[in-house]
Amino acid sequence: MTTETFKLGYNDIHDDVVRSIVKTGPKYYIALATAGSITLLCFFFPWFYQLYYGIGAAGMNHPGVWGTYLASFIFWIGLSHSGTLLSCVLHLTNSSWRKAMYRSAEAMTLFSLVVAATYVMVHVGRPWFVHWAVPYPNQMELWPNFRSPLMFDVMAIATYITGSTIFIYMGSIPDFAAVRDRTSGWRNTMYTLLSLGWRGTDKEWHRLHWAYTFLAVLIIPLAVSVHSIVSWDFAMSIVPSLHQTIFAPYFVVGAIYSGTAGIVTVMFVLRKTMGFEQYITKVHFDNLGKLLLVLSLIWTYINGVELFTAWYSGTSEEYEALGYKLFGYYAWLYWEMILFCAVAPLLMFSTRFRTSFVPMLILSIAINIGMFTERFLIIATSLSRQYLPDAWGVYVPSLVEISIMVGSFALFTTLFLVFVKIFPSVSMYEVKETMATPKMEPLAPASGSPA
Amino acid sequence: MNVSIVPALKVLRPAAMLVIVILVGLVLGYWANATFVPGNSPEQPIAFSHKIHAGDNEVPCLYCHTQARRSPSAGVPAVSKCVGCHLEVATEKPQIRLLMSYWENREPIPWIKVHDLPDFVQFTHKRHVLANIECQTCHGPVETMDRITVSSRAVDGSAEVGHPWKMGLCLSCHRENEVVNGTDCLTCHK
Amino acid sequence: MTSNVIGLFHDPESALTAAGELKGAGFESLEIMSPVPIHGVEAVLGKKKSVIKNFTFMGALIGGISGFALAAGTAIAWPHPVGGRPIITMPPFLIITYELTILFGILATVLGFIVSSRLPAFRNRVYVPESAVDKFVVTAPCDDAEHFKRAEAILNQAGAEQVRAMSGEES
Amino acid sequence: MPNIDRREFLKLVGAGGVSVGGGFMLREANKDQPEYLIPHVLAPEDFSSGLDTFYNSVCSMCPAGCGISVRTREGRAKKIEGNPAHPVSQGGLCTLGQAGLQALYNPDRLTAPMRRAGAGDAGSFEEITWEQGLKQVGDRLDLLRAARRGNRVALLTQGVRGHLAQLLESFMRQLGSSRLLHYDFDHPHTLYAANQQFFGESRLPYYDLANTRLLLSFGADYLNNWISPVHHSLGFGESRQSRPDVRARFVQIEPRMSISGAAADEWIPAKPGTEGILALGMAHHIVAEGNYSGADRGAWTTALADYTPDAVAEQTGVPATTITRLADSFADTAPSLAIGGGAAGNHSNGVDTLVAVNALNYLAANIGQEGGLVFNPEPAGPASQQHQASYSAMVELAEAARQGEIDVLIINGTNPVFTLPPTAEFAEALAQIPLVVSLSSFLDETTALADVILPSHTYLESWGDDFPEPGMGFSVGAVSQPVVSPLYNTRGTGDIILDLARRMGASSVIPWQSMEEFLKYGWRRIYQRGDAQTLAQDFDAFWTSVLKAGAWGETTSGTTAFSLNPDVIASIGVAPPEFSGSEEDYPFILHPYLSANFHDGRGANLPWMQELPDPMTSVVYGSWVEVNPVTAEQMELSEGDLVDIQSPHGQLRVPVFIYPAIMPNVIAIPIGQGHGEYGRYAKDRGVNPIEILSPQLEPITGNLASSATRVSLTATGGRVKLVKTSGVSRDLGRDIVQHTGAGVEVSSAVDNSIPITEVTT
Amino acid sequence: MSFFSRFMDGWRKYRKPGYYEEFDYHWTMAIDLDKCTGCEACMTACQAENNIPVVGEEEVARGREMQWIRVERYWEGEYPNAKLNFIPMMCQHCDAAPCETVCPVAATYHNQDGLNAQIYNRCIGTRACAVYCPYEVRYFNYYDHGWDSPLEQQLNPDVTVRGKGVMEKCTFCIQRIRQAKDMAKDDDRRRVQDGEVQPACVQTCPTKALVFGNRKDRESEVYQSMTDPRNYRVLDELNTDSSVFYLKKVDA
Repeated sequence: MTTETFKLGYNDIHDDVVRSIVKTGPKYYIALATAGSITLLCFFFPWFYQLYYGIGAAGMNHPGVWGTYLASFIFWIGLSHSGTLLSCVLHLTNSSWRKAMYRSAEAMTLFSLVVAATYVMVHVGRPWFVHWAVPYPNQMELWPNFRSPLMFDVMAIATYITGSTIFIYMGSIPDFAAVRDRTSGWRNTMYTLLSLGWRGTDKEWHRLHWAYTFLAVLIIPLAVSVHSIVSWDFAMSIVPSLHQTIFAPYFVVGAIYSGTAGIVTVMFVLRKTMGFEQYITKVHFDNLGKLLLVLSLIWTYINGVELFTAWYSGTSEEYEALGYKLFGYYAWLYWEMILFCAVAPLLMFSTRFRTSFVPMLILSIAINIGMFTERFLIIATSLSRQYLPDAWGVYVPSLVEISIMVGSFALFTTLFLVFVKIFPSVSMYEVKETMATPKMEPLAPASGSPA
Repeated sequence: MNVSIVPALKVLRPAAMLVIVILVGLVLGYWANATFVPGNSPEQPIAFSHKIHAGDNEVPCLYCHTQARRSPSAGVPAVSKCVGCHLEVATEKPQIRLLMSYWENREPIPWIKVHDLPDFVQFTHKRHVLANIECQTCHGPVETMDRITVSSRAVDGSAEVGHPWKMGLCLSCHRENEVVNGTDCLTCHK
Repeated sequence: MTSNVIGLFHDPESALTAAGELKGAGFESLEIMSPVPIHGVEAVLGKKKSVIKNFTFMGALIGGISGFALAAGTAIAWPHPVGGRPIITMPPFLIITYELTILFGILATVLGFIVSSRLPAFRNRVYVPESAVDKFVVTAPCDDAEHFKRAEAILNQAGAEQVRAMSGEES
Repeated sequence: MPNIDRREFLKLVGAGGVSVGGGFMLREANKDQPEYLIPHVLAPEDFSSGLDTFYNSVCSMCPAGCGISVRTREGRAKKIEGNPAHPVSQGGLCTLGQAGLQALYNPDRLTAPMRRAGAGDAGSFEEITWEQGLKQVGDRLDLLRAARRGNRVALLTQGVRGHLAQLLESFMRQLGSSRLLHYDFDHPHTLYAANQQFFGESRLPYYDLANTRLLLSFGADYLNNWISPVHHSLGFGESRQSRPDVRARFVQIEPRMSISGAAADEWIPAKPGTEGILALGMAHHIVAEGNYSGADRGAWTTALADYTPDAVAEQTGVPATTITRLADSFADTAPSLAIGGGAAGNHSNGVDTLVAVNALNYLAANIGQEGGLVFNPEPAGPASQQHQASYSAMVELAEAARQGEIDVLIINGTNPVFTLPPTAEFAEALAQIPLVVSLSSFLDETTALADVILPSHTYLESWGDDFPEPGMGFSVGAVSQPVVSPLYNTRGTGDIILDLARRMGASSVIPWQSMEEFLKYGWRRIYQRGDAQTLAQDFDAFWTSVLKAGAWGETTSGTTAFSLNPDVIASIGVAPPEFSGSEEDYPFILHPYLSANFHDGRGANLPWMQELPDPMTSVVYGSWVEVNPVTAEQMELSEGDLVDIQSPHGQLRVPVFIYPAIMPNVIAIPIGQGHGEYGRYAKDRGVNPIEILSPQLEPITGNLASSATRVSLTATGGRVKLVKTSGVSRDLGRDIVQHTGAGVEVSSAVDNSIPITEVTT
Repeated sequence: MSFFSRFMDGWRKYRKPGYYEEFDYHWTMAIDLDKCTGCEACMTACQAENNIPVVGEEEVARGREMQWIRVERYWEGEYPNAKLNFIPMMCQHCDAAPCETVCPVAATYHNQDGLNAQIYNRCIGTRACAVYCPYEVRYFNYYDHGWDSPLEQQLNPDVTVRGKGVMEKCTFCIQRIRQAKDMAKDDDRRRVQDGEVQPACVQTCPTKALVFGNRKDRESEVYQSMTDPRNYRVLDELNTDSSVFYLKKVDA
């Protein structure tokens, strides 16, 4: 299904997309205001409170020194893992069904990365010194410790943010140009600059194509490395049930899994709110559904492996950790995760399910809830059952933490809402590519354009 | 119709220039303060002049700051120490009168601390004095100061004003002289 | 300022044929502006070589070297023994190397794109807004009226919907 | 250069200027506020800023009398350590002793003399000057003394020794009052009585743990708070591992495992109060087996006839085989040592029990032996035992007060309102006394009921001395000197007493101006009994040397040969313990024990002690009741369940702690918490088991049989989170605390090859 | 000497595992579990010496107690044969410390004397070291803990008072070690003698169960203890190569 015939011509796309940017209804403003204020109240306010009183505002304690902050960090990194990565893969395999949706997918990547980076600041005890983790010459003649997995994170995520920003921008240059021609005033100025004076000459297309391809080639291994590294934050410790070789693939798969689910959610929302029914269709949901199904199966398998290795090790530590995971204090969360991420997705074996929108939406949300739980459990269960039973304890998130968790979603939404008003959230020229190119019979004069 | 980004740039220029000017200004101001304003140099309760004592009359530092050679802290001389000399010396000067009034009321003189290290730095005068490091290396040309201001002599000998007591200063010196465990963090931070 | 002839076409094929004929007629430095990349442009206007890959490669190479240099150099600058490992610890440093390789590769690619596509445009280049929507535009610089006539003829005959003259600066 | 019009330009210039100023101010704001350097006016000679000064002194946190050495810097006490030169502590020190700093710097200290405000509801006081306070008390004393009615004055103090004790004594003598009482909740009256009875010694012997090879401890928690825990710990360590190829064996016999029980090699639960019977059972076996071959063997045989192992096993619940085994090894190992005390002594048969324990030592010929028990010479300084008040003595005092026979009560340090059961009605008695004077440093329960508070120094601010009881087999003494200048407007107990003595016109007999002076006077006599080379130096040299060393000792020549008074043998026998309350209504026996952190409650106002996990349970900041797992299962109790503990004389509500090593029919509650006053850290925390103790007495000493109360346990359904620091106290086969057989040479150093790098010199 | 050979020398030096140079000290502690009675005197000593804050009941209830050295308790068997074993647990100063590798800012590292250093003012509070430490002896300052006046007068001036957001742990009383070295320097001794420096816990232990000293000094008491047949190291199977040796409890 390389080309998909739309019932409309090139300029209809223009009208739709440009409308989605220029024409702004009250609904949008209400949404933006709500998201923004929730971000302020639930994210920034508690965070400042915590900055003032110390991390103690959160629920971490002696064995459980890591908590939901880090879990959220992984979650958001994970969420970022399908946008750019996916569209790179699909670009190289040049499968065209992605083209309508990949821009917003990449935006999702970008913003979840931003949120994740913010979470680093929320997590550490002294954020005002966090710049020490960045290698820069200073009078103390001190440098970061590059042997630390956390430093890998710093480097990897910095690279990843740069990469995906550039990638999404490169991809949108032609569309900026297109929008530029239809707008005036400050928007025109902005788009003129953003589009760098793009004209769409054969040469420019050619260069863009190659640059884009190389970026894709570079970003795929990057994305894979990023989440492997995040997993090593845990796997390189010697905490029972964290110290496992399976962790890197486990995290990567989990990441793509939750990311893809995230895309489904975003697709649905865009489709409904921006009126992109023609561009985001059953086909996309169907394909995403298949992808999700495969991922969920792999994910389930790896989970099995994890449990098996724990059991097979035969050490008291691993047994305890295993038993605690399955039947301990957090057991209900574990089974909730299994239900949402391993059982529910099996529904997608049926095409009817995959191609119906609302069920897919619900499932995708369920999956991401499950995946968040997974990240939380990885930290909570293993930290509370380590080598010395006398030091065992239980960690329970505090109100501040929960509020910040909620707030981070609002933050993400806010950023996304801003995005859809600046970026053409559907890539026009690539959708055009998927359409039948005009044939050689003379037509009525082209629809006028206010140039 | 033609396309170019230049007009857009023209539109943005005033705003851009404003931003640039402001940023440059902030940096400039901060830098100026750091460079030209000598480090904190408060008005002391008694206008004690190190220039007269250490400079003109060449009183050795350790004569008053006796602690320095056997204790981490150099210590400030007890009032009795000052009085010891000033019962004879320059008794009628107003500042000495002031000193005497403190002495007669048996009140300590509330000197204001000028040279101050962060609490997480454990510096010991003893070792440095015993290693024959000149006081001036860190305290600057005290013998020339009427009122003490924070300053120090950099490794190259040039005097630095402002607040030079940064980790780099200690470190470079420790490196130069190849102090044993000199670059071990625990040497100063405990 | 040079003046150009501009032909708007409804479809890529005719635009390409027009371009081909113009080229045959001795017109230099033709450009085809299109809303989507056209397949087979090379056949008409000749193969283009992209220097971008060289940029990418060099960038990656430099990145790799500087990555390891950063890790190892800073470790030696003030050796802190850590976890009983050597000061220059291979596996972790290679990861740093890997990340910086990619980072520099990406940046270099962008640089390559900027350089080779000669964007951003600081000159007033010839442009037809329709080309961003649904028209395929062929432009060719032509200085005098006589040239223009010939070009116009060729374009119209190739089925141009519209032919105009337009002046723009060299891109 | 792009052309800029004038307004544009001015705007830019303005913005630039403002931001430069902003930057400048930004750094200005970053500069830190100046601190002050306050010099001395006159430099003291023993002071140098930035350098430590150590002062040796004596710990007064418990009656053990350890020597301490206090690190001070810039005139402030920074740390208390054991004084290595002092024979009792030898460098070691317990938690409570080290927390003495927090008694000194406690935020809740009394800072000035106070007087009950107005009509006087407890607790509301107004500040007064020392002159006012001392005058009020002094005048009253003077009056009474003049009127020859000094006996209407009572002085109640914590157990003090040394010259302060002597001072108090002569002070009361001058008053003509016999009512001088030293009261400590945990004073081992029964032990003294038993030794008096068996050995005819009024002093405690020295228990030589360091050299023994087998220790039988009947209920004595010798590592925690029995007599001299730190010294016992030293001995314990010494005899455990510090001697080449000799490792002493420790056996602990008690109903609830104490710290000593945990440290012992064998812990044997015996029914509460039957420890003595058990001892006699062993004695019987020793004699019967012919392991004892003294002249008086016959007398012993007859005396112990009834205590056959089987009969004893019947009564104590300890299997006969265990009894015989212990008896044999006790007789065979030499030197061996049996000690008794703690809960075993706090029963209706306490004295007999401890006599029986002594009998064991006698039969195994441990008396006067190294590694056994060694008699102490007369202490060099005054001791306090003869004034030690038992429970009944306190009740008498209270009674006298209620009869209106007491006009003035001076209380020093001790806190009877907290450490006496309500049945003594001590608080009510205080209300009857016209003038109650407290010399305490803290507003404890008793002080809160006082009329006048003359706050005394903590021991780190005042002069004093101590002669540890028991001695170390030779006489030991130490002077306690002030290590910091007083923080507040307080005075040393001794100085207050001296002042009062002056005011009541006894200055002819008690002429000293200050405690220091009096000490020197007293120590001059000790100096004079010194040997030639001591006397070679003059007294001041001697005095300073004692202060420097922080300890003074004197080797005694020859041990007193011991011969047993025959009719003691005949009188030997331990009656079964009596408990108040019927077994039907009150199925459990309450076992209150001195908490490791708070001793008898005096440590409860120290934040460190509050946050220090209890050694056995790791519970902090509160009380709990220890219940046997099986019992808990039967009653469906789990950790944190609130239960009501009902005794014939009161009720407590306290959370449950499942305690693996306590007898099923015994429940234990630590003493120390449950203060109603005593500062922010102690107030309203936990419960005080003393409140529900029955006034069961040990007839001979009149000592409170504090372990002889029966209680009932009823679940309330309530539940609290027991705050403790331990997670799970079982190592799940993880081999964290590794063991090895008695034959030590099982593992070898080669097994776990230790990386050792030889230093390159 | 050519650049290449110099480079190679440097390379070999910095590729050498563990220390990159040899030093005089390797501070080590030995704990005789057969002597330990669990009296917790060491805990108070540490608290007094190292300005460890009292966090209060609520914080302890939330599992945020601060004890650089803690006494762990492990029950064994059931009544009437129940036994309770104590084991003091503090930073083991592992030579192959997991906590050190993970700190992104090198706030914790291994110093030349075999100490696992924790530099408070460099710490940014990622708390990763606490996760990586299998002994769980690293404690985090969740708040700025205060001292009710005048309790702050007891604070040890030689030890930094840690602020919020900073990790802290046992230092083997580095301030005392420094002091001993200082004294040794005063009378021109190359090395601190055995027994000259004792951490607070060792100094106060009533049963003398704790021994501290320089492992590289063959005569030292600690060397004798650590080569005792009973010696073992907790969680040795993790190859943390810790510097705290325990002597097995003897069953008799």
